[in-house]
Amino acid sequence: MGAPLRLLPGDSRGAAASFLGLLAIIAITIPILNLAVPASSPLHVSTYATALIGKYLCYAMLALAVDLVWGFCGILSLGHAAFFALGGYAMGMYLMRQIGPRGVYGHAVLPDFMVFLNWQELPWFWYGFNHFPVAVVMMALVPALLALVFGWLAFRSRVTGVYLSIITQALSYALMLAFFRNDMGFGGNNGFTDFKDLLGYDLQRDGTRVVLLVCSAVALGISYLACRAIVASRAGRVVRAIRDAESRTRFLGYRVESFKLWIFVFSAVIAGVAGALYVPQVGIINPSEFAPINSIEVVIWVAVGGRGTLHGAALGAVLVNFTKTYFTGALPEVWLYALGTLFVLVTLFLPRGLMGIVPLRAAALPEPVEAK
Amino acid sequence: MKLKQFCVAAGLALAALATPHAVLAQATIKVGVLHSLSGTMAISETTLKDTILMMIDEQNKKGGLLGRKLEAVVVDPASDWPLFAEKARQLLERDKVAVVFGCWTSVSRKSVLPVFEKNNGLLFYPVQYEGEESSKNVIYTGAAPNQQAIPAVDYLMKEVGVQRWVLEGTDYVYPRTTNKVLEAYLLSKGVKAADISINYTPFGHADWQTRVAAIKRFGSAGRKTAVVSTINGDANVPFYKELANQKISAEDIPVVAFSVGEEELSGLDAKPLVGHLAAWNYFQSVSTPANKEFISKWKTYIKKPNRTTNDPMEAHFIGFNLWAKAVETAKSTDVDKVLAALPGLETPNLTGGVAKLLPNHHLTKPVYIGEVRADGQFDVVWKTTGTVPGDAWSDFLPVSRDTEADWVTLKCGNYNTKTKVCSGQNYK
Amino acid sequence: MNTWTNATGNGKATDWRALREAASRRAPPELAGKILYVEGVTVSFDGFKALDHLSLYVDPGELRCIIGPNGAGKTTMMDVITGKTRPDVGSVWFGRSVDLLLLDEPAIAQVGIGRKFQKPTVFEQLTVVENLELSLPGAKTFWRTLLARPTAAERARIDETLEIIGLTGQRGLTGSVLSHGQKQWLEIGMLLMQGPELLLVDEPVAGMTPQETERTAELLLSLAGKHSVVVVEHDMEFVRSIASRVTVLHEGRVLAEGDMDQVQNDPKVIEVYLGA
Amino acid sequence: MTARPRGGWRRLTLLLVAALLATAVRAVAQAPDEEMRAALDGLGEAGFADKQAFAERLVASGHRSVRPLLEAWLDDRLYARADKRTVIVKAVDERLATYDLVDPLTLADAGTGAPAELTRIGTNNQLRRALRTALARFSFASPDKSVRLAAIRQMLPTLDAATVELLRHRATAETDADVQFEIATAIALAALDGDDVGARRAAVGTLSSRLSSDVRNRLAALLEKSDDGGYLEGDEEVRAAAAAAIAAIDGRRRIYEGIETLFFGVSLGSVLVLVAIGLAITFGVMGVINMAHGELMMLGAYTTYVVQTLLPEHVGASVLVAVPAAFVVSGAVGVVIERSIIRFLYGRPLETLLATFGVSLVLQQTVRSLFSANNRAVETPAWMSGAWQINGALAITYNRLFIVIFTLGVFALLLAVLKRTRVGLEIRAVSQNRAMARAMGIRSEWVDALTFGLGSGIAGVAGVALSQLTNVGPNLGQAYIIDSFMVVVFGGVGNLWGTLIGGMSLGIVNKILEPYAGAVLGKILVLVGLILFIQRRPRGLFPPTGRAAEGM
Repeated sequence: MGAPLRLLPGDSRGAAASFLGLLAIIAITIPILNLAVPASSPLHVSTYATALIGKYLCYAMLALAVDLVWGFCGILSLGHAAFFALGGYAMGMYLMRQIGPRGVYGHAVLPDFMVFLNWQELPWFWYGFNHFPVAVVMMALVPALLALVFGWLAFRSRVTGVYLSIITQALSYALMLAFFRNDMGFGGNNGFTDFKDLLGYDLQRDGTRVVLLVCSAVALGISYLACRAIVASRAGRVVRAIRDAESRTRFLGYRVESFKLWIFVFSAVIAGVAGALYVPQVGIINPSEFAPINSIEVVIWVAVGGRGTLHGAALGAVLVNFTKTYFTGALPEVWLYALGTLFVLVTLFLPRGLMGIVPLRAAALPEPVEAK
Repeated sequence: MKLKQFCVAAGLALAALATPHAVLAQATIKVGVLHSLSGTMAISETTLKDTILMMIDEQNKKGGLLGRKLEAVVVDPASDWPLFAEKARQLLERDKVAVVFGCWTSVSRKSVLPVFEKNNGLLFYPVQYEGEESSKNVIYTGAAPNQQAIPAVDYLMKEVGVQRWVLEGTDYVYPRTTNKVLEAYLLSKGVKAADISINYTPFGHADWQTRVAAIKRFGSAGRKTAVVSTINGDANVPFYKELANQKISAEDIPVVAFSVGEEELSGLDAKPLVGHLAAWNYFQSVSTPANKEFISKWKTYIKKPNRTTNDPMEAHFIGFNLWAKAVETAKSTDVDKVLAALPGLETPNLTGGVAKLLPNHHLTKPVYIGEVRADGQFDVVWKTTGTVPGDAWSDFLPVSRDTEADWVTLKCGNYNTKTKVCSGQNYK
Repeated sequence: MNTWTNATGNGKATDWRALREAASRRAPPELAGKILYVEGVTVSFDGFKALDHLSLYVDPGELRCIIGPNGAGKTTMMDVITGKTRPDVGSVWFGRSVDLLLLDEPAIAQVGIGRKFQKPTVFEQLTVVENLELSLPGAKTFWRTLLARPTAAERARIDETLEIIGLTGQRGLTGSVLSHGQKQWLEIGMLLMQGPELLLVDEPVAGMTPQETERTAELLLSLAGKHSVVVVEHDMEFVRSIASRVTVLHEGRVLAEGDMDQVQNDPKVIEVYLGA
Repeated sequence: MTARPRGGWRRLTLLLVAALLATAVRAVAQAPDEEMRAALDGLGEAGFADKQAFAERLVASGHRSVRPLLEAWLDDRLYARADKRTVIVKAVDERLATYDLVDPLTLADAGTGAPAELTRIGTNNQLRRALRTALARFSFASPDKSVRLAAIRQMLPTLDAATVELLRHRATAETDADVQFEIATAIALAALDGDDVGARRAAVGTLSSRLSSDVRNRLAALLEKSDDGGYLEGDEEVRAAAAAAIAAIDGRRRIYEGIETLFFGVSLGSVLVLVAIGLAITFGVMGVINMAHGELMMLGAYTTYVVQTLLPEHVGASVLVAVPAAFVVSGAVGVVIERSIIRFLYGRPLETLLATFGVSLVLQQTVRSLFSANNRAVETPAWMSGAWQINGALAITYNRLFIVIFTLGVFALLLAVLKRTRVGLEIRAVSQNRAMARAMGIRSEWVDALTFGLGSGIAGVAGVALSQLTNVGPNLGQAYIIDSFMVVVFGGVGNLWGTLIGGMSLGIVNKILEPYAGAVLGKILVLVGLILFIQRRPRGLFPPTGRAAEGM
């Protein structure tokens, strides 16, 4: 009986099943309500709503990634937006190459902004992005490599706590400045827009949007399961041990930095994939995605949802963003008051986030242990 | 289990998104207002939101349009570019607005462009921009580079005798394009490459000491030097403050800006800046009856006697009037019909003359050069004799020299006159 | 139980096997027979010498107590042995073949040195069983722990340890809800799971009730022989009850060494303790 | 070649100087007033070219009211009445119902006029420059040394024989060494145009000790070739001396440029220190990840604006008043935040991030609601504007200089409060060991509120300084929050000296890199450097030491 000894309260089987069930419902009903139900019906889900939900799912994935490193490993990353944006840029580069001669200037190979800046040929780092498989690999590989190099440097030197948070922020900020430069070859401030199609499917078509939504839901589900599997494994317990007592873990013979590194890299990959799915759904990627404030917002989604519970993080992301969407439309003049107050209230009255409402039965009471 | 409550909450949320907005739409004509009310761009865009609300108010007092009242749908895209696209989708798909007035930055316009083209919406874009675009669904009521930058440089070259040029900009598309156009133009006028210095700084650049010192050095070579500034937004105030402190007066090295107007000047102490220049199609100080009336209406509407007016506000004024006229001509708010009625329509400018909508969806505009006064207003020191037609595709750039936009006869936003092919963003 | 092979056989041993071999060639000859050899170690923080040419030798199977006033350098000495602090000069050897100064904390833990902290440190968000599970010797790399499942032998060992530390009834509780004494015990249990050759135990009975203290003494005594144990403690009664040999530290140096009676009658020790 | 005013001006100056010199000897030859008046009364409708022509004629006439007339024009006090008569307005003040008028030629009172009936006779840059240069000649004999100096410097780029004659005349009477130095420069520059080779050599010798770019440009012109291939300067020795002089000037200018860059760095560093120092208290000492820090600075900047609005007549004093006012306003807001939110979150530092981020959104929107989304104009007091011209190559701007001094002052004061006062002692005690401090009778709650208030108040004070440098708008805080966290962390959390040295070194490195790498790359390099530095020293420049550090 090699079952995991115990899970954190929020990650019980029931919670996981409900979460995945909810995802499945979204992935099945939204397409039907959008495509099959006529627009006149009250049950019809507009493409606008479909795109919104798709975006929320990508944010939920990003929140999951942040929760994995912060909630479980205690690494407060204020730079995860960078991985998200890099994944997005990889997808953006593919989509730009897909435009081909349909650009404003009609150049067969070069994207418009390069034609415009008098670039004569494609820079080397754009090679291969016209092939979807290459782009897919890059969506995961680029964030992973950055996380690997950065994490290796930081964890090896035992940079911890706020110092780590601030240098992740510095990383994201430096990348933002770099991508803002027009000379970098990523379109500067305008970034990439006006995408035409993905794998030959018109991005503006409702069907494509629905497929993207389903892909996002599936990716979120897989990420959730993967994160849950990691958290439930012995490695996951080591990771939580690191969060609670880092040097104790070290004295038990675990190479703390290598655990942190792999978790960080894995989390970066999830963030990258989330970014890649996000870009075709919102239709633009530009350097402001790297803005440090974005990373802070992700941390806030996780905190609102409930740090240290995977589905809590995901639901937090959806909830905060839904609130934001609603307020910016309904109360455009005062929505910052509402959102700001919400953050304060959640912190004061729900210290464990919205998931803290769940009674902490598992933590408070002895539980029969299966390992007999 | 609390999760159930979540499912319920999520379900409610979905329902809220899915339910079509109150189907009272027949009673009113909805006008979308897509300007950032928070974030970095709120500083410029909030005024434009108020301008449109004022215009709608006025129109409703006159009985609305086609016998229906106008209703503003205001959203806040919060200076967040993906959010612009999302809000545009909301306005077009959910709120079913007849027209949208909005955007300031080029990137926000680029972000919403596919949404407008897909949903066949209508956007009035009121800000001077870099050109190189003409969409079927966008009416560009701000200046193209040939309606602002080129006349300004002409003025400096001919009237002021400037021989050396610093093109100082924020690193994004508008300055890059404008400077490219200007560089090509200056070189064509016989200015040596060594006498042109181009430099870019990041957004929100706050410490200008080094750059201003460099400009001072560049300008101390003994020949008349001017700075053509395409510095954006927040970076302007520290730039001008540093200019004043390093004692670069307009009499020595004048700075001509394309993004600094009355509203920007109201946010800083203008006294040390007296004499620096701006090129616009409108100045509050231009004294015409129409302008006086507009200014007094604005001050009454906004309830602040010291609020200024500016060029993008006039662009919205023109844009709104053009749209209203087109709706009345077409007797419908249907976008296709309005778009068909729009080209060729004329409406008076606030500063005199008429704005005519060209087939390329740009306007004819007068160009004014103003010098900053101590009170934050501008003295017009030069203006074009007539109006200048907006050019969507610059004639000074090799990539777009042969491109033309014409939505009346060619029905194309970028038609290559050499290859006789219509390609690009509206390619089907 | 030969924990040496246990600790190294499964783990990522190749890294330091070469090191160990290289080290054994350079090992000082007088190491013969010592399990821990600390010679001439000096550690200074901002000019303050926490350890000043400290030397200490521990025999296999010995139970050694270290006492000394606050600031004597006890914890710093532990830090040096477990790789947390690097000395300015001096050498630290484990057995004949391991130069501890070449290894970092996880490696030192894996060669067979376990440490209990002064403040009881268990994983508060993990259950008692999980705490013990993580202390199992064996694969400690990320990828191997990712797939690791407790074997029957390991589960048996967990149960056995639970029995020893008297926490069988609390096996499913999270660390955070244990009492202070229970945490101390759990931490000792974690040390036992590691199966180290050398245990460094920092103030094991602080905050314990007299009964708990007594049981701790019994436990530590039972360990001696199989393991070498170095105990740092303030509680003189406790020290007297377990120690055969006592080392007194003062200002980073060894002030006296011997059995409890010798030490207690040493005038230097009396001066330090009473004079201070 | 040095730029020359257009021919008209040159001739005109000659005439003017002749006239001026003549006044010293005999009675003025009055120009016919009627002709002048006709031209003057046409000004209201004249274009800039006509206005310039009129100014030239006016100056050439040597009319006795030239000076007051030109001064009034430059001051924007020249108006055209409804009857097209040109008049001088004594004082322009929007609050006056009527303006007192003066006749521009006779300088006699010309009654009053309602502002609405008067049209200002505008100027543009070229005209103002011409007027200023014309007026400079009247200033050579000013009793005020700085006016004389400014006048000569104004003339330097546009010297001509007549002016030089005037200066020679002046040189004999001049007593001030600085003014004499500039006169010598002017005379030497003029000598370069002369036919006397010896005088030219001597002039180059004199000029080689100067630093100004005008001199350097004129010397460089000696080495240029004319269109027919020959040197503009015929004498080889003069050319060689000029080349050597240029090299000497360039060498010295480079040194001053280095000093200037260093000063830029120190001044940027001061701004960084100033914005970080409040955070060094709230974050460094108390461990609150205070995302509202930037907004507290913003409140300080808005306080400056409000104080200025309340004291419109006293711009100079208003900034001084604003410092304590901003401290009180931001400090009070800080205390409110601490009492209502932060105190429930001690020991949960990461959650303070969430709550204070919420607070920052609310504060931003509050000022947007109160003051609108637009920037507010904060005036720079006279004593803070302009630059301290140390020599021809180096000038240090006053506002930056004051901010450097201000930063050091705030830092010293804060250090004194923490190290020398009872409150400071209690703050340090609570931050190091709360339980122990409480046991010793310190009311830790009170101290917490005070500490947070102190940090917030200092943020407010920083806002006053920022209002002199940048936008006073709702986004002010956002622009500085990242920088301030970086500085605190780079210096070492909890160490005030670390903040000072960290901020200064980031500023200096940034400014040294900027000329080579550009502003963007320079900043990126600094950030990457910071990341790598933290790898080397994971706890910043001045890491906390001892057992206390373990808990961080």
